[in-house]
Amino acid sequence: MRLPCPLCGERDRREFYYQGHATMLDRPARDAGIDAWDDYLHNRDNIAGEVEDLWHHEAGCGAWIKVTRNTVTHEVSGAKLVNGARK
Amino acid sequence: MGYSALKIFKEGLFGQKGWKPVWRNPEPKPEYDVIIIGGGGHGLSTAYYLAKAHGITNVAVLEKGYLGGGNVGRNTTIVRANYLLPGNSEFYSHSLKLWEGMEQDLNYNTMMSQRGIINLFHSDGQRDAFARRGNAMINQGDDAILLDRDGVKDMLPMIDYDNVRFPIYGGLYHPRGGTARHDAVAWGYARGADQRGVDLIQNCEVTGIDIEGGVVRGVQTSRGAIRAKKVAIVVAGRSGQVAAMAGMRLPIESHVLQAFVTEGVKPILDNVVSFGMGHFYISQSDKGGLVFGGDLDFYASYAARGNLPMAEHVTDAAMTLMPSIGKARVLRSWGGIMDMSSDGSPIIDKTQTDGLYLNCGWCYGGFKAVPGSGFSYAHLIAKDVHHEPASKFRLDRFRTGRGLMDEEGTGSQHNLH
Amino acid sequence: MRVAGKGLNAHGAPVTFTFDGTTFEGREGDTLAAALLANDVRLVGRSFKYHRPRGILTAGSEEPNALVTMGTDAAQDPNIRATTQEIYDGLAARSQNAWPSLNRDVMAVNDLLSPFLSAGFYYKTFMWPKSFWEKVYEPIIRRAAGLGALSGATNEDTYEKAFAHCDVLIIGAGPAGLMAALTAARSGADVILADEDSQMGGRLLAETYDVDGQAGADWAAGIVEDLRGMANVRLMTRTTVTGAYDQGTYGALELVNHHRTPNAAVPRECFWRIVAKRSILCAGALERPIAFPNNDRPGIMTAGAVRTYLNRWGVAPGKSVTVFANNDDAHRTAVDLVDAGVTVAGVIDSRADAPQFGDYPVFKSGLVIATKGRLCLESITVQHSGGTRDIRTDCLAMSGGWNPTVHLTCHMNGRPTWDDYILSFVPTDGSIPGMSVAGAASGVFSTHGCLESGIKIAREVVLELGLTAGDIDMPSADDSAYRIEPLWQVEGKGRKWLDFQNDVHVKDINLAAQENFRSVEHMKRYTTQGMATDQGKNSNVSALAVLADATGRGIPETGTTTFRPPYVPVSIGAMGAGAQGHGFAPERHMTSHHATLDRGAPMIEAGLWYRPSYFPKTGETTWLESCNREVNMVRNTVGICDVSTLGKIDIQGPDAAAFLDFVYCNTFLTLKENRVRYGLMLREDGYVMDDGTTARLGPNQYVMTTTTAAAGQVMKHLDWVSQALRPDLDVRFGSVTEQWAQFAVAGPKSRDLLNSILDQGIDGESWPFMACGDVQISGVAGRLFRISFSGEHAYEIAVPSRYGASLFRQLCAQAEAMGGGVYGMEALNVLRIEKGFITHSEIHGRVNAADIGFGRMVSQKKDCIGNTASQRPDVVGGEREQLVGLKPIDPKGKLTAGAHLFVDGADAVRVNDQGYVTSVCYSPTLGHDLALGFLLDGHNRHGETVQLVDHLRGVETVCEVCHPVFLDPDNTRAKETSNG
Amino acid sequence: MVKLIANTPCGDLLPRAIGTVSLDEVIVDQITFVAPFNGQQKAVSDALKAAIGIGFPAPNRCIGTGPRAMWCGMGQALVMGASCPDLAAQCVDQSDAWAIVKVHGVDAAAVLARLTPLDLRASEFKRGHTARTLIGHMTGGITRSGAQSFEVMVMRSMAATLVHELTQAAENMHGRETSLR
Repeated sequence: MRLPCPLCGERDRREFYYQGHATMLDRPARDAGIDAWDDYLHNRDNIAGEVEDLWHHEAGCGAWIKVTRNTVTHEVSGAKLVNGARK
Repeated sequence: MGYSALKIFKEGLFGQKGWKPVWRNPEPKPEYDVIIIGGGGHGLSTAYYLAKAHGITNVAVLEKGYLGGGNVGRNTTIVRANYLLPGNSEFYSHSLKLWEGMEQDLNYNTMMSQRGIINLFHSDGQRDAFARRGNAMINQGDDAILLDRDGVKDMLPMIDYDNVRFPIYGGLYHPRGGTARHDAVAWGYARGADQRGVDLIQNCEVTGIDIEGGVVRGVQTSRGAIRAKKVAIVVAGRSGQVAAMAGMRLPIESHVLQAFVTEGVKPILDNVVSFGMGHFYISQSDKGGLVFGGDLDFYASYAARGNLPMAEHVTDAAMTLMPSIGKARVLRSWGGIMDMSSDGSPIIDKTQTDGLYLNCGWCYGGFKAVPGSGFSYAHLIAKDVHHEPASKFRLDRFRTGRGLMDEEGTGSQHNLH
Repeated sequence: MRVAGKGLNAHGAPVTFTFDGTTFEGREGDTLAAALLANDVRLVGRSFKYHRPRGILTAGSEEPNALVTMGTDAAQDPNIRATTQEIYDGLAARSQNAWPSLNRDVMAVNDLLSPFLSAGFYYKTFMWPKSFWEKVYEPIIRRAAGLGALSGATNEDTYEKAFAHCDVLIIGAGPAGLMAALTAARSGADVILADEDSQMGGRLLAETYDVDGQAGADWAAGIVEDLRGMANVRLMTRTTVTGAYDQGTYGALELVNHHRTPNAAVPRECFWRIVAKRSILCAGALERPIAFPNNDRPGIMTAGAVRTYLNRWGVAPGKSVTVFANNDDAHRTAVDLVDAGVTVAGVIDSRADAPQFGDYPVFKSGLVIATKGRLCLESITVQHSGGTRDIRTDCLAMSGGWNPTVHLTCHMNGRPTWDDYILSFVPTDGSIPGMSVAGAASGVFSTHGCLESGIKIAREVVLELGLTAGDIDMPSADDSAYRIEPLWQVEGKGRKWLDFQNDVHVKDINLAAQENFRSVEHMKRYTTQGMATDQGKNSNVSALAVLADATGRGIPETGTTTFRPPYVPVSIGAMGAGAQGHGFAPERHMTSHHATLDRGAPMIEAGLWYRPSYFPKTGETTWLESCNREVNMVRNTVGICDVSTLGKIDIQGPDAAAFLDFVYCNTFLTLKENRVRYGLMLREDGYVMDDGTTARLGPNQYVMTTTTAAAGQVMKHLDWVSQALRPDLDVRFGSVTEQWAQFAVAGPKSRDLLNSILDQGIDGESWPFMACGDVQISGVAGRLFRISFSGEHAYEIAVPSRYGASLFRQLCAQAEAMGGGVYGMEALNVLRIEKGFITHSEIHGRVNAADIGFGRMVSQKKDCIGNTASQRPDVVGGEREQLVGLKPIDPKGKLTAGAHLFVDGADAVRVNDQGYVTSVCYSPTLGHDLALGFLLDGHNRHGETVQLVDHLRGVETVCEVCHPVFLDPDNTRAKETSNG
Repeated sequence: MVKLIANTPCGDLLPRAIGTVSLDEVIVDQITFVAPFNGQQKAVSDALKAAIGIGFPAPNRCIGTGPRAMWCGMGQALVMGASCPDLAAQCVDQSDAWAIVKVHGVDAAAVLARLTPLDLRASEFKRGHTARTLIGHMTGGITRSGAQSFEVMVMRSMAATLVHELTQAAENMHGRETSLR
């Protein structure tokens, strides 16, 4: 498996750490309530198909990236920096 | 039809003509008392215990593929009751007891082999953590023995004690743990359920769950609508999608776990061994293949296949721990879809919909739970009360934080358990 | 038997080898199978279940029967395919799965019992009495099962792994692969051409076809030479592509040194990870046997294999050969044999319109209905349009047709498509992204068709890569049609074998169907069909046809099982190359590593680091003696300890303090310059992630320390917070763990010691507890932190790593001169337990700040990671296990880590469980054991007694629950300010 | 009075020559980790150019022949072989943090291909290219310094492992080649 790091180009999966679904980017406000936090921390849509998920180019540039990937075929159709301002 | 050595002898003399189908191929009826979605190990054992323990036989198991085709058909067959935390301890303890009587109960040889499991540890800190676990096992009434380095050496001479990157300090030995013939477990429960009148319906995919006014009414399937008083979801890796049919979002992320088997070799390893520094575990099947596995591939996946980095990580661990198996050849690798829950422990619970039940979150440890899960789930479905040993597998624990069972101590990230 | 003048290696030098102790001579270039057949050795193995005598079936890696063991002791290598193993002088091979000998194998008694050992019989018996499975049945079954044996000795061979990258990977170097490689290479693409064989050419090496007017093998050699001369082509022989993975990654196994005398200096095998933009599968096809009664006797082989032995190695596998087939192709075997002067006793062709291509008898509408010969084929019984007759023959070449080698196309769950013309499965387009299929693997069987398809597919591929495909001349070659009629099984008395190794025969499949194991997966799992070392390469298609027949379905509806990686078995040694011994994980060495070893300290692993356990002094016989001395030394004089392994992260920027406030649950905005503060980091789920100190070195500069174990995790976490959650904060950070060598200087004389080495002395006023700042040591800029993990008046001094070893030696020497010395991890652990300081033994992932008594540290004046989740009432409140200290009521009482806690007098069972012990030490300072642990509602139970129970070690000790800080609760030692 | 003596990361483990490949430790006196603050990348680059003649490098590039600036991660570079001016950036001394080994020779790329998943083909990874990647199980950097030369850097504490792994890979290559003779 290879992932297209927006900074480093296509790299072997073994350079990356996987965190989970990109909903982790939508951190609720501190006072959003227990349900919102429960949903954020635990619940997932678990789509069989195209998803956006979060990877860290840990053994590479250190960027967190959002990868568009199919969970059934493992096809990767793109990746973006979570923080596009730095290079 | 009962199985016995005598029966085998007779059939051998008469050309095997007398063997009957192990299960029927029934057409779905319009309505059942209970529909079980999922014909894997847990679904089949649930059906069996509904019929056997509760006399509920107007039951259908709906399987989208073939019976036993999910994780029960693709795991590394390890059976154990070596849990640390209350909630898990009593459940797996009960499940192991069911394993111990399974073959006679089912009249089917599932080849449950209590060959013992050894979890190796590689530092003082790991030893202390395993000691805590071992004591918890004994507190529960199960068995555990703390082996020192020499104790491990006596049992596992093939390990490299002199040059391994992380030296062997000792191991936690669980003599009653072992392995079983995984397919046979599914078939044994299927046969037992079928004999008691349960309809096992293969190639029948559930496409919708009918709910009216907060009450479940039945399911839509690839073979038409079927009504039911109660519907029980037990679909492992597909839990997220089936629950979504009932409007639920689960604390589950589905991941791929690979497993491996080598060509057959003569007996070299008598126990199940797990390496504490690299997520690697191994046993030898009765056919001679070394069956081993390791960690998840770590990315969400429904592909039931993995990639090389984790495969290599696992073989790397094999080579540092027991380089004497370097010349065994990996014959086949495969993957299963693991319903990773947010604390690494399972869910057996009712849902917000009356008559709809949920059983999921077994992560990569569902096989050993097959009898216990079916037993407790059947109890919940039949009586609408939790079976005591599974009473902590509640869905709301994630929301409240009360009663989390995070055995690995890795927190709410699904793939780290 | 050799045929004079035949074979590509007709002039090969003689090679001497042994099989089962008998010395034979072969020729350079022979496989072991070829050399054995040349010496008329027919019986080479025993089957798995019934121990039936078996001979060589094929001429490739798909061989199910001719598996041998080579080498002895650590070099012992089981299950080697004789059909691919090249011979070399001194090669010694042994048969396996037979005892006492291959000729007389006592386990062959299984074959006599076979009426009772039908498919899945073991599921129906061996259940009584209950205890007999583990004690009696299973050990017998295990001993009988298995093929070859591992020696049990630690591996001594070298294996390696490597990566390769290319534009086009071509898998298989037969006619299609060679043309594809040439086409792609001439277009300028980077090409890797990988082939399993020692020689490229594929079937061209085994056939008598001409290509472009030359012998096929010669033509192939010419193309290979052309390719070898091109800088953009990499030729990989003896390399089998074993798996197709995501995004164009392929696994491949290269047998680097199997064909020569073993030599530890040369890798035995290499496992390749090949990354290719495109691949072309040109893996050819595999011939399938026919299921007729007793079709497994030694001497019965596939027709293509007979041709291979004849044409490539000049070996006739029999003196009087018969052929049994349902297709035209197998007739080539008869033609080639006749041309070579070998007797062909007849071609039995199941078709009524069987052709006649040469001077040999043809039996139309012919079937082989019986065979004879115990250890080698002697005769067959043929039923044909003219009646029934026996034919004496010692070699039967059978062909049920050819199956395209679709396996790799199935590795991503692709299902092959049934093709009625060739009566087999062909790859389904798009099964592997980026992979195209050419030649016989795509169902094109003529040489012309293969060559043409290689060019055509490669042209398409290079165009997709944006390259210009050059003109390639299409060589002239045979283009005969492939004609075949279905023939899956032959009725008759006797077992019709499908899976030769696993002893699965037609009746087993029928029994599975009868018992309603009708799904192809059920059939496979019930009968073990296709689960042997060839993974069904020889038998799956036929078995499917039999199942289809038994269940009244067509073959396509019956479906297929899934081919999964690896295509050929890959040794654990190759896939795990480099990991043996210490290669599994990098080793991290502190700058004091050598000095520490010089002092005789045993090293222990701390994550990837090596740290000293203790420093034994002359006369000390146990670790505890050394540890106690080191603890006393720190408490009374001064001790030195290398603490460089702690993670150190330099954090800078206008928003650095705000960033710290967001990742730590306590407040850092108020931390003054040149001061250090303890920080507690939570996970977002509210539980403790890590702890450490953070020093403010300048207005906007901080250095955070992490625990050794969590350094990597924390760095990743900071990246996450900075990039994903708080990009608004202007902050940057970088690891300085490796830049600084850092040493604890701890004990009442620590300041004195420092003042003996610092260029400018320090005093208690300017360097109070939790101060930090720059210092100079012989002109070198260092840093000093007045922090304490021992509870003593203590510092940590840091210098750039290049000076670490030097400073360590001088600190140690200085400390020793003052009556102190160096201490290791054991003493460090005692010192911190005495003070109730926590480590990851306590913050094990399931505790929150309140559990460890730091509940009030979670500032509610700000948001931080984990803040909200940590405040859930059920997390904070409720009955939770809380950190306590434990000391034995009887000072001699023993405490053990991992023990559980119970109310005194209660049964030590789960329902009474009140907590557990995390850390234990013997305290030389207090003179008894101490423990930290977690106890239900522990904060409110100081002074109570509890029973500590460790079933595993047989320990039961009554303890007093106390505050976790056992020593100097007011921290007066650490805060010492006097200058004395 | 104490006297501090400096050691290099690889110490007496290097140099080594195995087959066609030589392994030599690269000593860089001064290495500064530079990470421009928000919006300061251009200003930092300009200031660097003014001070030492080279700007902030683009991702995966290493610029300069005397003093060098080597990209080493998102928004991060190492200024090597020169003192770093005051910059609107985090500047951290990492002079002692890295073990750097030059791998040189006909088989240099083949040796590294045994350790790194990085595509080292000359067409893809040219002189002046640098990459953060894996070397064996270690995180590190690889920079092409010539047609047959690479600089490999890992954390200082892993120097012994780096030398061991490079040596083993080179010995494997050498073993293959000598066995062909």
